[in-house]
Amino acid sequence: MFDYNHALILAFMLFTLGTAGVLLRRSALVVFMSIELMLNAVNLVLVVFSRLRGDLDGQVICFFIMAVAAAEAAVGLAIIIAFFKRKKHVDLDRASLLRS
Amino acid sequence: MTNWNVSLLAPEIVLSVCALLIMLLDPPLRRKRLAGFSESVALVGFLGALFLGLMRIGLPVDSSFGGFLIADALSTYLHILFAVIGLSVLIMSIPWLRRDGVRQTEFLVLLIFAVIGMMIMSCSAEMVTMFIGLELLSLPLYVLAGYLRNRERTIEASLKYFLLGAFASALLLMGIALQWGTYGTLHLSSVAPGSGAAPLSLPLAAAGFWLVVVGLGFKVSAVPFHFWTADVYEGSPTPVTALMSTGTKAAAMAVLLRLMSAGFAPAAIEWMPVLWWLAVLTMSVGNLMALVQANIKRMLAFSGIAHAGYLLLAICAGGTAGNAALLFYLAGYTVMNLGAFAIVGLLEGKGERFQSIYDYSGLAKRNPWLAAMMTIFLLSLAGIPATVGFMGKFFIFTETLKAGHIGLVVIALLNSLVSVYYYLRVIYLMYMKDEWGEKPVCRVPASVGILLAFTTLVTLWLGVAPNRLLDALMAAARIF
Amino acid sequence: METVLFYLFAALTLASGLMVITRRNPVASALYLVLCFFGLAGIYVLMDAYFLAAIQIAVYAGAIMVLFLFVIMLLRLEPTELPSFMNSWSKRLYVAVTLVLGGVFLGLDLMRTVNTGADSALTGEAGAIADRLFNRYLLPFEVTALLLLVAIVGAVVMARRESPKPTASMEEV
Amino acid sequence: MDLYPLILAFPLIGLLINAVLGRRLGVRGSGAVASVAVLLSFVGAIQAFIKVRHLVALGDGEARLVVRLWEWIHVGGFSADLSLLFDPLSVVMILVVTGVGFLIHVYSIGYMSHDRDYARFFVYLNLFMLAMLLLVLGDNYLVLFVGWEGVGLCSYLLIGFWYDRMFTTKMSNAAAGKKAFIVNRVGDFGFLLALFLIFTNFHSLNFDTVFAAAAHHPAATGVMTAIGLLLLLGATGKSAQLPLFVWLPDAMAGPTPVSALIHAATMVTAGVYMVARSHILYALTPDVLTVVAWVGGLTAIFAATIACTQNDIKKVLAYSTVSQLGYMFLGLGCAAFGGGVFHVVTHAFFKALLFLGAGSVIHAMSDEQDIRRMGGLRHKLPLTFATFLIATLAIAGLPGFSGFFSKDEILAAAFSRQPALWGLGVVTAGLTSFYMFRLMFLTFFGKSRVEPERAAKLKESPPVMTVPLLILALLSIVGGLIGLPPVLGRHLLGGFLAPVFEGLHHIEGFGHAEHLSASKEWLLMGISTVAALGGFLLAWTRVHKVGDKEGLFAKSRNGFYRLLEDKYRVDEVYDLLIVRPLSKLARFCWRVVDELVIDLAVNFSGLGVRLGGELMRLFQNGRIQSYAFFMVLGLVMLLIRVLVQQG
Repeated sequence: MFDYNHALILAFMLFTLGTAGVLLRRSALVVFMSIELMLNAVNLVLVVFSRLRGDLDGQVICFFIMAVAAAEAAVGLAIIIAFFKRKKHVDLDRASLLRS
Repeated sequence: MTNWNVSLLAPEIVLSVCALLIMLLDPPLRRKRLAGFSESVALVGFLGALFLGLMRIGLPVDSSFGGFLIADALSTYLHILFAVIGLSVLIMSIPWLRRDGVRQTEFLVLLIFAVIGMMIMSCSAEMVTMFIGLELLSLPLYVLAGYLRNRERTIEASLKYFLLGAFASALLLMGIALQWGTYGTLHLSSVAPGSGAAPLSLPLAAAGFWLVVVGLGFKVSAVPFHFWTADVYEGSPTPVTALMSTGTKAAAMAVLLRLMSAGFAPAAIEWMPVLWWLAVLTMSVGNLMALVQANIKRMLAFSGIAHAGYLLLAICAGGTAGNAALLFYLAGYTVMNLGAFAIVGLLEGKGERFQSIYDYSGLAKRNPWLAAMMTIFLLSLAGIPATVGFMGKFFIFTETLKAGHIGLVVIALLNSLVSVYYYLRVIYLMYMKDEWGEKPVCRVPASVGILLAFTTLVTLWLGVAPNRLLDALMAAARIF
Repeated sequence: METVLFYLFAALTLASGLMVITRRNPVASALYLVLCFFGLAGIYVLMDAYFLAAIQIAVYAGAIMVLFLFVIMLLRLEPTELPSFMNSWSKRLYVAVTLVLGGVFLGLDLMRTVNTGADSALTGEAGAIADRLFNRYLLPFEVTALLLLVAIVGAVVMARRESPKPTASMEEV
Repeated sequence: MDLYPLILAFPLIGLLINAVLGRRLGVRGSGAVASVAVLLSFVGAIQAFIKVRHLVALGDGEARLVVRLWEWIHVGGFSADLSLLFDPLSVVMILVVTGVGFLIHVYSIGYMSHDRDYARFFVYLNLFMLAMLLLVLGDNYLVLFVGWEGVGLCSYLLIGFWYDRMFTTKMSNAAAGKKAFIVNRVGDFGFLLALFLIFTNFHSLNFDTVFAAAAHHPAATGVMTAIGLLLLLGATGKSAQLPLFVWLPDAMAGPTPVSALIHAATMVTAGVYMVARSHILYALTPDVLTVVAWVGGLTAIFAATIACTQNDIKKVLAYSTVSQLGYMFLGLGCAAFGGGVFHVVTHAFFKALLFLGAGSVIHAMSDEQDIRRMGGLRHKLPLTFATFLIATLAIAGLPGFSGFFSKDEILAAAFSRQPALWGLGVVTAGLTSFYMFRLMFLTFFGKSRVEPERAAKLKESPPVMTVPLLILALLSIVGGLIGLPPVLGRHLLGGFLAPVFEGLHHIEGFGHAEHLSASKEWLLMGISTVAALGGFLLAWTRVHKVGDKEGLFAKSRNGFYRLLEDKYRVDEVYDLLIVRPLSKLARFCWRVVDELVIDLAVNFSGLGVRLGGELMRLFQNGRIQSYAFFMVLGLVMLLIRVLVQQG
């Protein structure tokens, strides 16, 4: 049996990778993918704890997170498409029209 | 046996039914030129929700769905508040939809769902439901922010809001996961250090807590999680901005209040210093930034951030009276912001051309009534006596002082001192400057006129006679 | 055996996660993300969360990522330049803060290691999860239904074709 | 019928009528509505006075009427009602406010007759009366604060009334209004903080409760001192004392009746009223009271020196107001609370008269305010001249006039408390006499320096303006009789106010003020008379005698010293010792301190704040990733805190 702690560490590393992607990538799409990565890290945490606690609730919450991720993906990709249609790019560095 | 009392969700159900009705019936009816159908349905929905919320006043605390749903005075109060917000935003948006020739079916549907999301957030007793409510509130707002997707600024606001919102959601979710993992439950009252079983890992539990705070801090736009606010407020259509600045903030603040005052009250010593700094930063940054804004919506955005800081002050104060003060100020903040944004929406003109504060020069000559009402809202935001803004601040500051945070009160007072300057600048422009270029005289639709009259009256009324609401809120704060 | 598999999947997951954020071509990123999801699904299986592993593949890898790929193809996105953190101090700062974040997470995790001795041998089967979903979690489940409805409406609003008249209605969907 | 419970209603109705119908009523109708509203309030005030006087005569200590209008805040243990408290102190104040206010309203009908915006003007004036009455009549600090903010708002609106004009070349009228508001906010900050401290320590804001609690269970000395100082900060803001006086001279940008009503007779005395009202708190902290006295004394002499060098008729009067307010604070600080209030009353009479007279001059001169371009006006404006002269005699403190008695009472109190303060007061008295007669001579005497086209239009103001002048002149003469010094007769005002300040007897060191011996009393009166006459003579010799010569002002700009050097050997010494340093000081104060203080206190703090905003704007760069970065940064800091705490 493997050490669940390592699974937790894996989750945190994935989460950090996702954060790095959000901070560093210029493409809105890749940033969004990085957010998906973060959500998966969350799911992994939940599954590990679900197993540890012997409580299915964690997996149920995972289910909800997936549903939310799907909903976010639908809306988010639509927004990205609309953005692209208007601006012909999805480069976040060039999306700073609104500023002080 | 689990209690499945669905009646506690009556306002949400009514609103959902209305949204479905609009979606199903609007297209065929529109072809038959039955204009105004969806507006009326939405209106009926919000009025119904308001009525149902009002009906619940005074009923004992009840819970349903196995304790996932709680119907206490706090949730009742917020249901009423959200119904009022939805109604006001609806009234504001109809002239805007007509003016800019925007499709309204989906707009109304999304507006209704966003309000349902707020309501769900306010009555959820545990974090999964709360989170789904938050998403139900956020997703429509992402779309509404970019509703005029052909405008560069609007679509940019939408994208920004979406990406940052999704990022904040991910942080919040990690917090929820850690909370659940360490405590094994997500009920707001039991997810708490010191209540019930010890967490599996204290550091992870604490990390989870702070992740949740960050996620909610994003929604209430607490510094340093606030940066999206001004950009998104500026880019979004004004009625949507009004919804974001009042509804989102109130809903997230309510959850924060539940979290801090119920489950986490015993750990106050842990989070108090952080909240202290959060409040100070939020007030100060909000006010300082508002000083240098030339766009009225940005200015109101930063003023909203500063007000979030005052609200955080009330959370620091804690206790029954502190919570009552927070809820009172929430009502006041909502009313004066709705009024101010309604006026901004009226004056910006087709295509939202006139949003600079210099466009308000000479407004007193063009539209004396609008200028007078705007003055009242701004004075209230600045906290001048005889307005709800003053009363709210007064209660919050006294409660904070009573709780022993003298430094916090001094900083808050200095902040409200600074804030007078930028509110005053707009009044000064309205009354003491001549017009800056030709502006059309703005015609006020009757519905918006009623809304403005209502918000003005409430702003003044709660400033002069705050007793009844406060008494009710004291009772409410005692129960939840 | 399980342990070996776990580290295999973990390595796969991490490596493909790293690839996601370092590939120039968004298509490549998306495909690596799918791979990453597979790795995670494998780990779920190792923890007997079968149902979750199944929907991880079906929903995440299957539906969501296909949506991503679809969009990438639709927009015909050209490969973007790599994150240019080597020449911009702000990006370097971002890298630093992320590293600190990762470090802090590790520190928090290792500081007081979760006691993982008592394995519950919990099996996540569809029936059991459904029971939870429709009993205890009924309220969030119902709200999620609304959420998905909103997502459809929202996606339609944002992505629909330009209509000739602004008052055109929804049924072109 | 008792009108006094309705005293607030009249100005409210007046302003509503004018807000809705003002334009249609015409200037006379609109002015009449506003004036009648205030007149009715005045009648109410008289009724209240009669009743309270009756109660005082009964002498059972409870000389007060309370009218509860509205249950304002009742929550938890806290309550604040909108109750009107008619006690001797507030009755005296409302008599002055409504009485002088009524005369100024009437006067305004004439003064504003050529202005398009008369309706707005009268709305503001009535709003001001409402707020001022609220301020004075509130029975707790919160209502007082509401009125306090209200009068500040009106002041701001009225200073900026002619927003399209420039006040000075550098400053528009509207900017002057804004400055007044912002400087006042600094004071309000202190006031509010004091309110919070009072509330947390005494669990109430009601005057009676707070004072009773403070007298019997005072809080820690530090807290009491803080409360006293913070209240004083509030008072210095509203009453234009050091260091917050800078706004008042600029407030002269408003129409002259406003200057008379708000920036001379009533609003600026709110600080005096507030300190007098809080006398118990101050009596408990004698050190703070000493601070009050010194703030007042220094402001008095400081502003008087500046007034000596001003050439704008309203600015002279403005600095004079600051100086006289300093007197009032001096009186309060010397525990002569009654004396301070007495000076409020007499000052309201003669300063309102001076401003209205100045307004009459400005009106006749077609908006010319520079006294260097006046002169010889006594023939053209005989009524204005006569009344202005009376007011000048009163403010200069010549025996028999009202200012003499009130000033004398303050000086006597200062003498018995701290002779140095008395010295400040006497020098100020001399300076006051000097600058007022200087003003007098330059405006009304000598040859006319009026520009020809203005001279052609020069004529006495209409009766609607001169009748108020005459009434105020009468009051300026006899007003002092209500407070005769012990050696001359009965102090009517002191007797009337006695029940208010009764609480002082229970506090150590504040028993019956020991009266000065009759001889000392006479001596002090003599000295202040000599000071007043000295000031007059100085003005006579230096301004009147040589004032007509060409080039006087060019020279005076280099200091009075050179002008006088070859004229009077005696003055040479006087000059070297007093005038020159004073003139330098005045120049210094006016140039450096005034402008520097403005720049520092208003602009600099504004600049600092703006800089902070600009700095933060750098972060608001519109980049999603920079925003996300700050979120992560905040999160990382929170998590590190956890790490440190748990580790």
